[in-house]
Amino acid sequence: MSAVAPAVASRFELGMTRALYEWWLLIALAVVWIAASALNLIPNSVFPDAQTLARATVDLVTGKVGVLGKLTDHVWISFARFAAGYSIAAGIGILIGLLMATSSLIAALILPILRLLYPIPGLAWTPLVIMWAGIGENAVIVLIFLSAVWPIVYGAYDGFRNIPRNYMLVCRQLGATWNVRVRRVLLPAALPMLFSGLRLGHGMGWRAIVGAEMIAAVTGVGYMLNMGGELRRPDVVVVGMIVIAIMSALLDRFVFGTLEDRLISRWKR
Amino acid sequence: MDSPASPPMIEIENVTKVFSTQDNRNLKTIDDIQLSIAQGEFICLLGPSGCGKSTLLNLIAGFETPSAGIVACAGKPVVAPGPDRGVVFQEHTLFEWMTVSNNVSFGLTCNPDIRARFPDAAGRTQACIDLVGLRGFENTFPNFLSGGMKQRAAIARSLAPDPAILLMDEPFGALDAQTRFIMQNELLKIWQTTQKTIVFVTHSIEEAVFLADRIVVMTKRPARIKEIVKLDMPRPRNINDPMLSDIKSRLYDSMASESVMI
Amino acid sequence: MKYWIRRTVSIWATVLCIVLWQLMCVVLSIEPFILPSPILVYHSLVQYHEPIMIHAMQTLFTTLVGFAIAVAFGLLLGLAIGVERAVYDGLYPMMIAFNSIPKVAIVPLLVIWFGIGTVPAILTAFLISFFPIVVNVATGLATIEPELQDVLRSLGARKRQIVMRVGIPRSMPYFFASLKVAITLAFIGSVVSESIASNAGIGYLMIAASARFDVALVFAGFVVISVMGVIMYEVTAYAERKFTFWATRANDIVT
Amino acid sequence: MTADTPFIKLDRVSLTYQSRDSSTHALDETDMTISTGEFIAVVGPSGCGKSSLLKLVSGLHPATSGNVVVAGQKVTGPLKISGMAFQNATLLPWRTTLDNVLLPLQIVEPHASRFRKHRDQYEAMAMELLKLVGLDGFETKYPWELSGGMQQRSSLCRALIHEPQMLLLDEPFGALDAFTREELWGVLQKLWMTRKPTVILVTHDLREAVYLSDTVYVMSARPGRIISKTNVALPRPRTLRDTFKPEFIEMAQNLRLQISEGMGV
Repeated sequence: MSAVAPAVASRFELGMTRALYEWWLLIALAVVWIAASALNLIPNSVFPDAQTLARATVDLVTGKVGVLGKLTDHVWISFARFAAGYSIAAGIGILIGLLMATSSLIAALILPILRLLYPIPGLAWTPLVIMWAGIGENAVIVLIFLSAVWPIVYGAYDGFRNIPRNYMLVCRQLGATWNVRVRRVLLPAALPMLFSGLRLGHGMGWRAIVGAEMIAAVTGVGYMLNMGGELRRPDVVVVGMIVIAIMSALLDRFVFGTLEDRLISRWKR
Repeated sequence: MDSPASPPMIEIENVTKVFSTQDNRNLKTIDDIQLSIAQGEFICLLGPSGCGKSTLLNLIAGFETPSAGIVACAGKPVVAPGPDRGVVFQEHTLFEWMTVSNNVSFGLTCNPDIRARFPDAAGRTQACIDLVGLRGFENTFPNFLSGGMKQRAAIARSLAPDPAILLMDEPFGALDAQTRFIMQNELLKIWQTTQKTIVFVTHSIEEAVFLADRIVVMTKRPARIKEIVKLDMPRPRNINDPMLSDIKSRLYDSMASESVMI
Repeated sequence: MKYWIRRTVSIWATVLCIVLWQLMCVVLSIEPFILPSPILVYHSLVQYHEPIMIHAMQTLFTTLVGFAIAVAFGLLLGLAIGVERAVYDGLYPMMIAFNSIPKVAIVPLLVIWFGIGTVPAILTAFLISFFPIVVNVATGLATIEPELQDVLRSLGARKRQIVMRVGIPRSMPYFFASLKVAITLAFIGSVVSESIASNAGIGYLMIAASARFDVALVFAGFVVISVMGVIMYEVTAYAERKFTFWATRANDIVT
Repeated sequence: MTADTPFIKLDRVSLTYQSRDSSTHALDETDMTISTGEFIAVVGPSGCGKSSLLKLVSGLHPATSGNVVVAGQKVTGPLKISGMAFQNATLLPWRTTLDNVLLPLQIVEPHASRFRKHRDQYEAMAMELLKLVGLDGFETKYPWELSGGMQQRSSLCRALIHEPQMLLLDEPFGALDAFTREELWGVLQKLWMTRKPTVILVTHDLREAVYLSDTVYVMSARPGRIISKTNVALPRPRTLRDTFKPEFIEMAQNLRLQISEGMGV
């Protein structure tokens, strides 16, 4: 790159070079896949080629594959279920974490149970939840809750527990009111860990939703994906996988990423 | 001990502090300390690490209560922490999520009584920031400041509610030698401008000799007063002063007998 | 005495929970198809111990095979990524993308390729558990203190020597810490895969039992899962303590 | 005290670090001449390029312009005749103290190829060094079983085990408390007086610099430049009591003033 080139062009070039450098494997794989599709080297019963995948996407979006319904409907349903289960998990998780951090007695009572339940995969609850809540909305929401709540509890507990003692001493010395202590000191001080718990819980909940819909629902992206498998349609399965990956990445990047930039990255190094 | 001319600002009378440990043993950290500190005096508490200097400071601040004896400030016994006694710690002092100016104004806005006392909180905040030499960094977050600047901000915050007493717990202990020297000079300037009474905990002989009116040397745990060294030299002090080197030599021997070498 | 109580507090808490559960079932006379009492669950365990054993062995087998592949693959990939910058650059975006796909979503594809049964379960266990191993091994290699590298380079050490003498031993605590996570994930992977697409294994057993509304057997499956999970975790935790006892800085290890 | 032939010579050396979107001018046109067996200290404000100097002399980083000559040869890559120690002891936690000290011998030639056969001999060498720094009896302990001061002692042994001609120290005692630090000055002085390597010590602590070195160089704030050179003519071995003598204090005070001027305060 020449030093006299205008800054804009050189930055663009630099960006392109870097992207190429960092994404070479992905780009290479995509090229191989497209080339193999063009030469009809991949049997569609094993992995969809480019044309099939594109057609499947269009068909699913427009709802042409009758039994499978419309992709957009599934996306919305999955999203709504996730929002419901996750909000409950966030509310209850933060509350429990806060209670544990404020009282060592509560912590001593809850921690052993938490240690016991945390390692149990959210989806292992599926058979039980199906029996209690039946197949459908409630079961999926409960399963998302059960998957997402544990890291949130731990995040809140760690966040509120690890507030440096000096912060509280400063508050006492300056005579800060209870309201000021909670709003301006305790919450912001706990926020980084609390937030990382929420973010981890988001990932866990999102992973659970697919499995939960596969087993315990008749709508949603997970259900569509499972049906794709049963209908022996690799193209449908792959579309489902891509949609899920995009949804989760979008939520993580845009919702949590933005919140983190706004609330934490400004001051935390 | 010679009695100060004006009535004492801080009076520590036969104070003992005993902590009970987890296995129900009693640990005496401070043993029968008697000390009175005059208004406007600069006192350094000097002693080996973990000897109970900080406990004594916490007793004055009101974070701890004595097991026996009385601590009084401005004639009133200390029962709780209060804005009349500003505290500066070694670390974790600034609220990371607040800018410098929000940190400094925190003490002026955190309860209604204080808010009534300082109607012009913004002006007072700016004055304190200027005093510690942080003008231009009002909107910077603490994590983007150097160690020395962080401590400047912490000093400004504790000065904001205009306390009569400043309690400092090894405030420059985490800074490098150069910065520490600059900060010591800065602190003396602030002390001379504001006329506060300062109690400063340190384990550095050099620091104590450079700063203090009186150095209170403490024994290892349980802390007692080993000796009190009075320094009359004017400031800024010249480290070349042969008087100072004699005192340093003496303090070194005094301290060495109290610490366990590795 | 006190120390002894503290060490065993989680056992006591578990016992307490079971007793409370039993009392609750008896006092409130809860219907067994809603919540069976611990005694009923125990009876179910005894009654069905033979099929439970067979299914548990199946799950153990798929988990361990998947885990073994993940360890071998994860270790190699982690070393490659940690040592070679170009491999890191090329693989990292793809790993991030891969990690954001819930692994369960791959099960239907695996079923299309390999049919229902053992292979998808093993592959799910593998796919779900290799990621933390890779990340940890690479982290251990990539975070060698720059000063230490200076010391070694000033002695004329070649890259291979730095990796062998420092990099690999240094990444071992990270590796063993990741095994604890990976074994749990592998176990999750095989159970979940069994629940969706298998005719054997504890996951399948529980789904089958719930279809027959045999609540006690579902709970029995739950108990078996917990016990197996705890045992596998403890074995890897033991290996960690044994092989990397010198790593006291446990808290800077990525999990 | 020192021989006449210059062992290290810096001739108008500049160093600029180039990163993706910025460049840092760390050293500017620096000249230095260090004799064989001399103990020099470099002091200056934080981030003034003191550590860069060590990287140049050790050959870990090439100069942007100018020449670095060590032992009569132009430096183009790592020299293998230097030992290094840093503020962070960087001992390997899976090796005992003895094995940590032996590490350089497993890497540097000609020792590396002979190491297995002559292990006993090398261990005896290491034990001798450990004894010199007062660590005999701790050779089978792991680094995490040692205090900070002891770790730093082992780090010094590791830096010296292959009998380097040159010892490069980057604030080696910066993380220790005052008492331990002052005790280790004595240890380092003893090591230097027995082994006589050429030492470059980078430090913040002016008393440390005066206590230990023959010559103290003061560097200016970034870009670093040598702004003064002070000979310390105090007799050896020096003791802590010497640090309270007027000539010692005066020297430290002068250095402090020079640094303040270099910072533009």
